[in-house]
Amino acid sequence: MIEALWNNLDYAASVILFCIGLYAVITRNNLIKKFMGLNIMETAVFAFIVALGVVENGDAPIMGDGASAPFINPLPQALILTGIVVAVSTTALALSLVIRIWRQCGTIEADELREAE
Amino acid sequence: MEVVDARVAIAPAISLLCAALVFAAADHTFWRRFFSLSAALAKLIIVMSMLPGALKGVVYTFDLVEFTPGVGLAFRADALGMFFAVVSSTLWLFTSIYAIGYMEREPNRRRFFGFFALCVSTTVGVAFAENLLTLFLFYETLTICTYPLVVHDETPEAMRAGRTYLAYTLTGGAFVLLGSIWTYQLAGTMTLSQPGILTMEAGRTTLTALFVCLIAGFGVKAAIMPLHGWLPTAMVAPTPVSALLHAVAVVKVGAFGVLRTIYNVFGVDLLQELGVCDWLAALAGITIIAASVIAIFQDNFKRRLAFSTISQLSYIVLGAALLSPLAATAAIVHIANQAFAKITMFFVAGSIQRTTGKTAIHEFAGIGYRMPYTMGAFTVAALSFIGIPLFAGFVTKWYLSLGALESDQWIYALVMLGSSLLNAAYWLPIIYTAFFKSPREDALVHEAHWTMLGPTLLCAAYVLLLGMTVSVPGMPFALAQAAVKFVFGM
Amino acid sequence: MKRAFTITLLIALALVLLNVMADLPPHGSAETPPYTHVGAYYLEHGPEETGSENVVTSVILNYRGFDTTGEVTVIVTALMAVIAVLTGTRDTSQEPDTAVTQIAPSVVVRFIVRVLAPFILVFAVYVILNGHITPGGGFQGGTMLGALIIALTLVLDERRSAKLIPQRSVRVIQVIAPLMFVAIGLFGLIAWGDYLFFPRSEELRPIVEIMLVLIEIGIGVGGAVVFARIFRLMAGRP
Amino acid sequence: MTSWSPLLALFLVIPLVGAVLTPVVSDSSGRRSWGWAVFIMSVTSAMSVSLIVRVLEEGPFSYVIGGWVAPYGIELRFDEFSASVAIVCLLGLLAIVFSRHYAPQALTPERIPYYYTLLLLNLTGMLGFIVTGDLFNLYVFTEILSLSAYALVAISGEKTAEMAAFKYLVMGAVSSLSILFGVGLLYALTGSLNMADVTSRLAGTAHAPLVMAFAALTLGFMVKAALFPLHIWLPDAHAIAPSPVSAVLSGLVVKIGILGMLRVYQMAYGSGAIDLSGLNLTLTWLGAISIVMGAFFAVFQDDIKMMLAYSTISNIGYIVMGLGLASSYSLIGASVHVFNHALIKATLFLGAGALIHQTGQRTLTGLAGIGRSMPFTTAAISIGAISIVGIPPTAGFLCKWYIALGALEAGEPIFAVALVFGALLIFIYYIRMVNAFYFRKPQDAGAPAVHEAPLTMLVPVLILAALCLIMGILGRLPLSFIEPAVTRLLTPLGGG
Repeated sequence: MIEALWNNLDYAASVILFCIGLYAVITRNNLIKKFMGLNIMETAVFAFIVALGVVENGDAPIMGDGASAPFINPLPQALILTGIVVAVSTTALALSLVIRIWRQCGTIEADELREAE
Repeated sequence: MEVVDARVAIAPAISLLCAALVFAAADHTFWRRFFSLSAALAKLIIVMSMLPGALKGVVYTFDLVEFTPGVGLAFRADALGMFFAVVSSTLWLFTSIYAIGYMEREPNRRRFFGFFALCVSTTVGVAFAENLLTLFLFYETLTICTYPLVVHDETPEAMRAGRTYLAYTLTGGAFVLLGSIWTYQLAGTMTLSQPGILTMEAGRTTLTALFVCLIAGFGVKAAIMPLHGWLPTAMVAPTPVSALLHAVAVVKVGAFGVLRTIYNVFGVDLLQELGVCDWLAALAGITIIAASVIAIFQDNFKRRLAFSTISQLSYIVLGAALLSPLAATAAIVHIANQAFAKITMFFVAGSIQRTTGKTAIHEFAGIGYRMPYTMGAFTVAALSFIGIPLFAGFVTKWYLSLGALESDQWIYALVMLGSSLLNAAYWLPIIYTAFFKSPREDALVHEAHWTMLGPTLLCAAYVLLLGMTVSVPGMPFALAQAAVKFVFGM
Repeated sequence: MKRAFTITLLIALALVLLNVMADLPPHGSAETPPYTHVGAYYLEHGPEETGSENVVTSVILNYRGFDTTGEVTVIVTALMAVIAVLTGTRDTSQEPDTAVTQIAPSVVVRFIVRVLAPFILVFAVYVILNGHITPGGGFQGGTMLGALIIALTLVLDERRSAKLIPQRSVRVIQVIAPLMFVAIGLFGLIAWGDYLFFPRSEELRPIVEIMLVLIEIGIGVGGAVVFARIFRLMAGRP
Repeated sequence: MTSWSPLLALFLVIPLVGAVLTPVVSDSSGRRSWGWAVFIMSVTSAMSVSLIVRVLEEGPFSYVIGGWVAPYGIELRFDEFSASVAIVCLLGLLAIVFSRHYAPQALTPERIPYYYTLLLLNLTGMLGFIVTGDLFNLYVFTEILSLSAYALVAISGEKTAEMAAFKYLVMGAVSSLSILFGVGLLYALTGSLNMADVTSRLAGTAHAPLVMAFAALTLGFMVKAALFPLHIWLPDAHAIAPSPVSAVLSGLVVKIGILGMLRVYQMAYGSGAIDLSGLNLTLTWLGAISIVMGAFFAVFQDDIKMMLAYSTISNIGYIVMGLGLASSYSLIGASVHVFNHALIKATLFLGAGALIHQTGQRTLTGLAGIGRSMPFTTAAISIGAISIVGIPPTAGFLCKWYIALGALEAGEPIFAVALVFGALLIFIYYIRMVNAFYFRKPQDAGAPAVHEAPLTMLVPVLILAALCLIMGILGRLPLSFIEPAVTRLLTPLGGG
């Protein structure tokens, strides 16, 4: 189990990153820090999916001259291009909500907001 | 002999149509009265037109809508259903006339008469239900339609009574739903056309649990003792509503449901094997005695009527639980006897309240002189409850005692005797105060309005009629015997 | 106490996930299902079927074109959401109090940005146009263009930076990305009977190339305007 | 016309383009954007009708985008379960018609065009989610509908709207992430993203990642469906959103979580590679708790929309319990309840919206005695109330009947009891509502004369109330329609 994990180290790293992000989302009080944690989680999942397509000393999947045989799987990269843009959109909306909350309630600390409610 | 006939579906539909028309008729009173009365007459005619056929054993059926095989809305007028429909449609005619008189100056009568018509359409719907699902449908819609009637006065007290009424009846409805789903799952069908659709292979415990579930569901409306709480509090409603609730619609639907469960869902021989009915009979016996004892101490006239209804209803449940042909005849016939006698008493209560404003019994001193006809009708009904021969009540007591002896449970014959004595204990003092005590104010005769007096006298006459004409072929008694023959497979 | 509870919970989750990761097919080997199944098909038939050497672009625009249509719709949804949340607010405090307007960038920053601007622009356009030959494409070029506009907004004063995004037709340009994608898709439907269809035969290759470049431009320009507008809205300017 | 297969692609593309063009089309007054939104939704509804007719005739069919054969391109698949696009289109159209007078009063004029844009995008996202047969495409459409849903909650600009939207966003984003993680794991195990292809290749893959993939997907969809422990975001979000949005959120967006779970079940049962009995049991228990908990909280709410939001949680409990019991009866009941509950909940929310629009009061005490001045709206709400409890002739009854039957058939009478008595609890708070409308005097007699809601509000509410009754009486139609899909779903398991 350990030697299999050692081989899949990239996946393990993305798991650790995911848990750090989740920790931030749950415990951080400041709204901005909260969805920074969210971004860390998103990056972790994207890293995991991209790592699925990597091949030992593979080359970028561009078929121009000078590219050698084992190419990296293009599909995960295409997926993650979409995933990143989704992450950006969620962050944009979250930021504008935080701006509105700041203008209305004057604070972006989750516990103060809960009392204000 | 099954005959497909639309009249079975038209009977409940008539009052639905009438309810719609009454709601549409808004405030002009003439149209509202016209619609209510014409619908009452039309329904009575339709049901009576089916009576001769039913007496000859013809069963009218009509399938309305089929959700899936075995699950659908369908009507079937067998002997038992026919009996209940005849009783409820005749009484609805009398109650409508009485309600028009009683509700003269009351507010929002439009809502009252609309839901009033809806209630009775659901009662006839229950009477003609072919399967448990249709029965549950009308059982629940009845609860919803009677709620606005109970809270008609919109006083806080009425709202509280409405809330208790809903709490009890809705729990009952939930039990009935659970029971019908379970029956469908065990028996594969829910039809009430067979003398018993369940078999022993489902196992003793499941069957007992199902029996308790269904009886609890219907028992709430049949006001069996532990589940009777809502009935006295619902007395707050205007008198025509209490008459409707306690004589024609709600309580009888509960008792009818108990009869259906025992005769058509389980079947007599399965229940004999299960041995569950002894408990039910014991419970009914206790309810009869306890309710009568409580009634003695009630000073408010309508509350005394309420407790007397609780005890009378348990006659029906007791008759059914004894599982003997004679007791079954008594149970079915008592639906009519109790209905007519109790409704007379409520009409009397309403007339007294409307003309003299008195509700407590101790105020009734010398009322007999001022309202001789009304109190005369009351005396007839009281004697019928006590069980004096030539009155309807005697027929039930007689057959019930015979049934008890037939299934060698003589204790219940004693219960019959005891309840007659108790009935005497709480009816005779009223007659005494009404006729033999001198009236405090002036004694000029001051009868109720004819629209209220008429129905009272008619019902009292009917009580007498039922009592005397037992063996005459055309009377409902023959229907009851036909139903018993079908159920016991004689 | 709450923190300790969450930590134990997360450690448990991590252990479960690590166990799952250990059982996954070995990382980097060429026999894993993703590499032998759909991925291999793309690598093998990609260039000659879709006409673009960059297989990732062929996957994005051709094989899984509908994904990317959904993708550009997500950006546009984000923009619409930001506009809906930030503009037309009821409260009176309308003055944009964000830091952007107060801190004037130092003269060094202003000068360098103005000098670099044209080079960034050229490189961004190059990346957009050559998406199907070299690494890059609509998204990457669009982000660079957006970043350029944001940098210029920071540097230039309000009057001149407003001209960066044409005010009159901004409502059309910001949604050009999904529109262009759908237009090309419908063109494929009308010409060859299938939605988003790119002909595979050799002689029609120039038409395919034009279609790909049009989509790239649409995504690039659309993306840039969306990012710039989101930034300006957050800064409190229309 | 019905067998022209690219219609399935156009079915998604036209509302998408329509949504994106709404701000371009609209002028300052927002009236034109309303007309445009109604036009787009009517066209989409027409297409959905022809698609459903086709699935009725030929059974499930699919369409590959760009002509790439299944696992290599994206395949849109339309089966009986995707017939729920009909309810999405119908309800979307009625919600848009309803907002004609509601939006100008609830929102500032500049936001109206973007309100319609986001509503159309939300509906497009749902249509895409239901129709797509590709896992990653499912994720993309989930994002479109979630993003627009977050913004629609915050659009009213009321004091707590932004905070509720933020909470919804954070939980929604985490759940989308868990869905993406599940999709990634399935891709790692099978190498393909097409659902049918994944199902066929799942057998024999490593057990731990397979269980994790399904767990992640189901967890993600549970949050979207607001099932019991993960429902915290729903009450505030649905209560504070404008009423037509709450109708769409409670009626449709929450159902997306359910349909997602159905897709997961299709893959799990189809491949047979995973034994779901553990998951089923937890889902049934969570469903039962949801029913009781949702109904229990609803009883104590005085704000009418908060009460409706809690009743959504309770009804989702019914559907999930039906799914968890995994017997053919309960699955049929659950999938039909997805359709009927959307109808009923929309009647209630739109009706409540009309009441709030006319009187400005949100609480039951404030709305006392409204039955006299707004008879039609309150009549529609009462019909909705009766059908949500499940009194026989109405739409709600049959589904509860089937789910209870499924519970008994699966040998778990305890759940049938929970279901029946859950319905009882639900009835208590709806009687409180009807009580307040009809049987209480209006609070301040001096209130300005409240007259009936305008036509554009009244007609949708009445249509929906009528549908609640019709679907009850014609109960047979959806049941026999869903039956083949459920038997196909369960056959690998031996008929279920």
